[in-house]
Amino acid sequence: MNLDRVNQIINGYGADRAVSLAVLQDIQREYNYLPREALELAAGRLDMPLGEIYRMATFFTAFSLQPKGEYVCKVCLGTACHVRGGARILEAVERELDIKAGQTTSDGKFSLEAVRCVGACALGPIVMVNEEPHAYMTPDKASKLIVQLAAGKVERVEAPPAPRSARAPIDLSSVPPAG
Amino acid sequence: MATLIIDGQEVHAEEGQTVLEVARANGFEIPTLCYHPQLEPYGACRLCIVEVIRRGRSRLETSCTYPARDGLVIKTKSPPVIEARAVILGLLLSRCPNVPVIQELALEYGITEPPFPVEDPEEKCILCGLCVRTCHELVKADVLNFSQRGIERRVGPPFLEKTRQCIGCGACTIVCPTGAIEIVLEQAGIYKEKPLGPTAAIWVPSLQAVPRVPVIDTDACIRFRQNDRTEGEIADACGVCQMVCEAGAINFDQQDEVVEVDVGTVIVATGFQMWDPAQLSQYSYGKSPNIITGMEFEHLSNAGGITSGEILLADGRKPEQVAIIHCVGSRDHNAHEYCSRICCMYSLKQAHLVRDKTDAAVYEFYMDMRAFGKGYEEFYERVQEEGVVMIRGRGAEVEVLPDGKLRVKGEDANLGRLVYVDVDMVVLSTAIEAPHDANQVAALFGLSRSVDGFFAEAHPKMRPVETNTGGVFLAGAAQAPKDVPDTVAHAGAAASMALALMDQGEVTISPAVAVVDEELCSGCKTCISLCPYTAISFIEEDNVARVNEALCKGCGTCVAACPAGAIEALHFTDEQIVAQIEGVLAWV
Amino acid sequence: MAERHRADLLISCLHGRYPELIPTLQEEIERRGLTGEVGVVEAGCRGLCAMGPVMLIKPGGLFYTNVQPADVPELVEETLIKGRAVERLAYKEPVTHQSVCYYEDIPFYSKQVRHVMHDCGMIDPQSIEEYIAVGGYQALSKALTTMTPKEIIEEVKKSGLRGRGGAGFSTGWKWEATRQSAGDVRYAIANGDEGDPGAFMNRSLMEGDPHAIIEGMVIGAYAIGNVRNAYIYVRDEYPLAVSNLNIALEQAREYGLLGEDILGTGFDLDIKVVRGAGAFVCGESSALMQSVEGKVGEPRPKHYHATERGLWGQPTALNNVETWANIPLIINKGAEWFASFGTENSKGTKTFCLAGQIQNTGLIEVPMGITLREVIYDIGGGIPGGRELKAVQTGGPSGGCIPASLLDLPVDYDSLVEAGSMMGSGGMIVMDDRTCMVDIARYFLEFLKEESCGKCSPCREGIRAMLEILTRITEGQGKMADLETLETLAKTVQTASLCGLGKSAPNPVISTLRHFRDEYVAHIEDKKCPAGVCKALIEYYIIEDKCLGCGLCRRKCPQGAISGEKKEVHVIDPALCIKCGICRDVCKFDAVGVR
Amino acid sequence: MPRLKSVEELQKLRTQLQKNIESRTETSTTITVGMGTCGIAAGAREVMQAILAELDKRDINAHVTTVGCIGMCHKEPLVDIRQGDEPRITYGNITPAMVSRLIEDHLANGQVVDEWVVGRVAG
Repeated sequence: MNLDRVNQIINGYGADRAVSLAVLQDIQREYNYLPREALELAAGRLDMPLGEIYRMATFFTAFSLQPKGEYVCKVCLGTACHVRGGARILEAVERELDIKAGQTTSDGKFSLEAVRCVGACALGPIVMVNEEPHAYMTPDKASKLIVQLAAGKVERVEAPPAPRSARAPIDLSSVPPAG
Repeated sequence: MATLIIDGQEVHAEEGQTVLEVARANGFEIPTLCYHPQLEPYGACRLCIVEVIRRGRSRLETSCTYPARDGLVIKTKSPPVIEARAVILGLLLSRCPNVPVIQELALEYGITEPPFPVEDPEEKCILCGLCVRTCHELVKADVLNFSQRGIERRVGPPFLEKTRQCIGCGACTIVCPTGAIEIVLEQAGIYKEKPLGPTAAIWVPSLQAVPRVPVIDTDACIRFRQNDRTEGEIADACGVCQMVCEAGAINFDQQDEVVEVDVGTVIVATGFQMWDPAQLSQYSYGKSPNIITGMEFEHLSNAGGITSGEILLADGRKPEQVAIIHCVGSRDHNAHEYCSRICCMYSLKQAHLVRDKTDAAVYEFYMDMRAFGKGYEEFYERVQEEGVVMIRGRGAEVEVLPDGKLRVKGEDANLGRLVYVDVDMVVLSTAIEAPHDANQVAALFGLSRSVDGFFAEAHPKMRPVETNTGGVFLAGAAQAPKDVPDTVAHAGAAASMALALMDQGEVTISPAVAVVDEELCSGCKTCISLCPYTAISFIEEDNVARVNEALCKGCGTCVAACPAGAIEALHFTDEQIVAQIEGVLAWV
Repeated sequence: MAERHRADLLISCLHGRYPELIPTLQEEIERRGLTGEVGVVEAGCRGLCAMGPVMLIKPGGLFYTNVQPADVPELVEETLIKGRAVERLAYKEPVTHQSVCYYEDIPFYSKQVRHVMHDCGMIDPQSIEEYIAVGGYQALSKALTTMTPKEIIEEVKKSGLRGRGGAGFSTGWKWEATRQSAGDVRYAIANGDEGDPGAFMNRSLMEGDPHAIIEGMVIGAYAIGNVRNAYIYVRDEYPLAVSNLNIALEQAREYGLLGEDILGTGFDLDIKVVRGAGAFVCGESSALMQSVEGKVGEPRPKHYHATERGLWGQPTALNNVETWANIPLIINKGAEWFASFGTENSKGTKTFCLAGQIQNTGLIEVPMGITLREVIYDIGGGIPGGRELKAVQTGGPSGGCIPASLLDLPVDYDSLVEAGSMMGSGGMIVMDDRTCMVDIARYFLEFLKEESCGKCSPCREGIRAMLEILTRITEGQGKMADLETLETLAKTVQTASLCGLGKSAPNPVISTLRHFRDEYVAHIEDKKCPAGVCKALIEYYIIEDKCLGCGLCRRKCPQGAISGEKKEVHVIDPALCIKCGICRDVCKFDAVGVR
Repeated sequence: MPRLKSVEELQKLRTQLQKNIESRTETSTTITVGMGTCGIAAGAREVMQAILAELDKRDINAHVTTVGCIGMCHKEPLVDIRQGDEPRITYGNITPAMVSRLIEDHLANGQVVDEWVVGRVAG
């Protein structure tokens, strides 16, 4: 495993344990998980006990010690999504992928995560696939999305656009604009 | 100094004390699980909560972390406190239903059954963090740590795997309140080589010594081992002994040092060492933890020892048969030919102790019973009356049987037959021998050693405490194996000889000493290396050898050896001897 | 550098969707020769998240919702060239379905008082020039040159500003306490670790107006004294907030508004962004500070306030990002102006996130003391589908549920606490009659079970025990005695836990037990879930006279539990049904019921 | 990028920058240019650009908006100026060359250019 990037990341911050969290975040971003060798290297460079690094790596949910699948599906279970049926979406995706939240499919294609609020409550229930939001989910739509992803094509599943019936523009010249 | 009221009683607190410390110092009982006086307060188990009333507001706070501020009113047993503790104990009992400490505490608060569903009845860890904090704060090994969070929180080494970072100090197992940590030794640990050896890095080598001084084994001490790991830098690890020693007697910086003292006389009392029975493989020493030496038996039966004086087998059972083998390494052409003199009597004493403390049968394999001291013969008879089986004949071999029993074989010389007995424990009455560094001591003081390796006295009958070096005396087993009364007598004699010498204020020496004729001396230094009394030194500026008359015994070695014929023995010059001869022959 | 536009298009609420929208717009503008006349600005949050992307056209104030790339040619032609509104893109009043063309006429906005969020959505957050142009850093120059630190603290105290992060501690007093703590080194921290599910006010603020936070922090650092370094702690889940803040900090440094000798006054301060990594507990002050120090975010006993011993043991002023963003307003417009909004003990305005079963999901800013009714019906547009409001959950997992009967409750710190909830950072989840309150309590405890750091036993074990009981109740296995056990457990977890997370963890249980005990009883005694949520207690069935036998549900059922001939009434086999609810979702005739 | 060394420099910078976002700030002056097909055909686009340039040159704070056909197609390009509560003044047949005087007289000096006025509408 090539750990040059880890060294570069640490060099960018300076070898101080106060930056450990940022270093781990960047490693996670770089490799999509925290390789054990990278953690061991970081512990040495930052002069931290390996146990402390391991503790951080397992404490924060942003980190994973296992490689993630090609598609990381995050089903939002924030409060807003929950009251709109987020749990049912998760169940549907679990059923479709035949894995539980927190697992990766055996072919390495999908990782499923249940997350708490991605901050886009208005679009709930929401499923994020590799940082791309899929809004207004229903269990049926979620299943479809997975099938599409597995087949390699992604169609946006979106809210119906505003009705296009009222096409007649209003002439504003009769109504002078305010402000 | 702060004044606060605990359960209606006014108490005083020092600066920096916590409520818990003040309460405990004043005899108030507060339960804790995650607190340890040598560690930073952590506030995790929450059992030590008390009601704190400050500025009229009452709250529940953990006493282990709450500073003892002036004017606080503390209630350690008010209903909200009791209720909260009971709920917490109920929760902890549900986590760890089979941990005695939790069971007992819960029972105190009236909880007998886990009130909530139990996930894993074998769970023992309550996540108090004592082990983690000990490993970090005291040991500085930083091996144990938490991982995960919430209910998934765990304690363990990195990646929850075996790690070479663990120094196996075992501090975590000691602080763990619930017995959740076990140390598995994969290789023989420091103390696994010998049974009944020390169990900690600080131990008392001679249990009955006065004063009873402990030593730190730097090979085992966490602090010294961490020093090694940090390549000689002082690791600020552990140091608990220093913190708890009220006398302030522990100093880690202490180094071995050479002390120079000017003295008039020297008494050499370097004692003996026990002979290692592993040198004779037929005794199987080291192959079973229940084959022990007489010295180890002493540690075992001592009230201050690891079993508090109980005589137990390695697995904690009481022995049912014990064999004691005399003359292990003594009177033996393969080891020491001499008689160690003390073994017969200590073996009898140990036989007596076994009979006294257990119901075990005792078999003594002896060659001759040398009960020569005052009252010794009577003791021998008494031990025989106590039912100890005496087998005359050397115990020849000890065999470890597959079931752990020990088979002792030997010849009963009285019956003229080979015999064996199966026992649980074998005590080897090992020889005593001169210390391993006796030759260095001998060279230092110009002492001779007898064939057995002990220091030679000036005359076996007439001068038993003196040596051939003036002002140097022998005391105790340094001279030859001795039991306690003989040692005391010998040492008394040495002391009085030394005192007598010093009391005179001056030393009478024989007039027959060697002198160097400096005109003739060529400075070859031959005499210097030959002088057994280090009485000749070389004077650089004059390039000649010179004799210290106070040290010279007039032995004449140098006179005979001097190639230049520059040394003469005073009053024994060739001319004088020739004159004497001529005078004698004048009769003829 | 001046570039006068006759019109600016302010686009917000993209949420990562339609990344091609802005390039398409720019292309079209160029094609029509409007470059230089018309500006396109990707601005911060405008609040109406559900209708995003939204576009505000200045001057004039035309407001379009749900703008998609396909709408661009028409929009440019009609509005930018011919000056006419495209009505189909206008905001639709949820109840009357009337189109509202102008931003200021939309009830969602007209009832709001946008102070902190005023520039959010009006300026490009990545441009310090725009911030300065709208009056940014005026408060800073006023504070640094005309006010003493003491005067600033007095002004903040007088304004009555209380912490916007939850507990509502007086900001002025906090600063004063920090200033009075002995220390050559002090710190200031902005808490942007918005962990409450269903809350995104801080994200919007950090993304949309990062300079306001920075300006507030510089003023605060000056007032507190001996602050050389300050930190903004941001959730790593908000990458745009992190990058906008970093851009803003870099720009402020370049302009000399940060760093050494700020504006030539000799005052030095640097601010760094520290990213969190997904731990709700890091919103707790002592855990947050541990995390800034590069350790695992685990709370410590707080017998010394952070103002005394905070970051690295030094006096530290830790405020929510929204609190900091209020400071420039107070300095610019004065404490009296600020205090003229709000109630006796809760001054100023507060941002909230309206989410859940509500028409206008989004971010709002209202004066303290506004009633829940105004928020939900006037601003939020009421409950979709004309359903009935059941409760409003405020304060995130640490808060509680306020029942519909308390709809006229004024929203301020003290009234919310009295009603068994709390202000929190400003999440407001609206729940209708299809929300099961036992399930909501269970939901929050499940969240907290995962988020508890696990250090102290009452929180770690107590939450698990409460969750087990609640799960049992939702599965129909509850006993009436469980309610008492829940109350006892809740009380101990509340009083005996180490940090704020544990101390407030039982709030969802306590408040639902207090206001919705009948629902618990229904689950336990009648084995019924009145809201039709708890799977073990419900059953899906086909309403015979509505079913036309289209067969859609039969095809969609993942279990094959639905059978029926074409054009005949279908039947659900309860033995096979896993209650996923797909049949009910897909049925176009509302023929699937729950009982 | 300029490093601000004093409060005065900040104020100066702000004044400069305010123009960039003029369309977003409140103002009492609105200039409306008729941009129906007729208007554009008659040269309204050029008139509007001239207005923008002139406002910029004179540093005048005013909004410029467009509307569709105002209805007097023969008088295009039409320019409408409204200041606060003053009556709305409509000028007709404006060419880019006329813009400079229009702005100077009407906005800078407050003098309505009577000979170009085609209509006045109160408030």
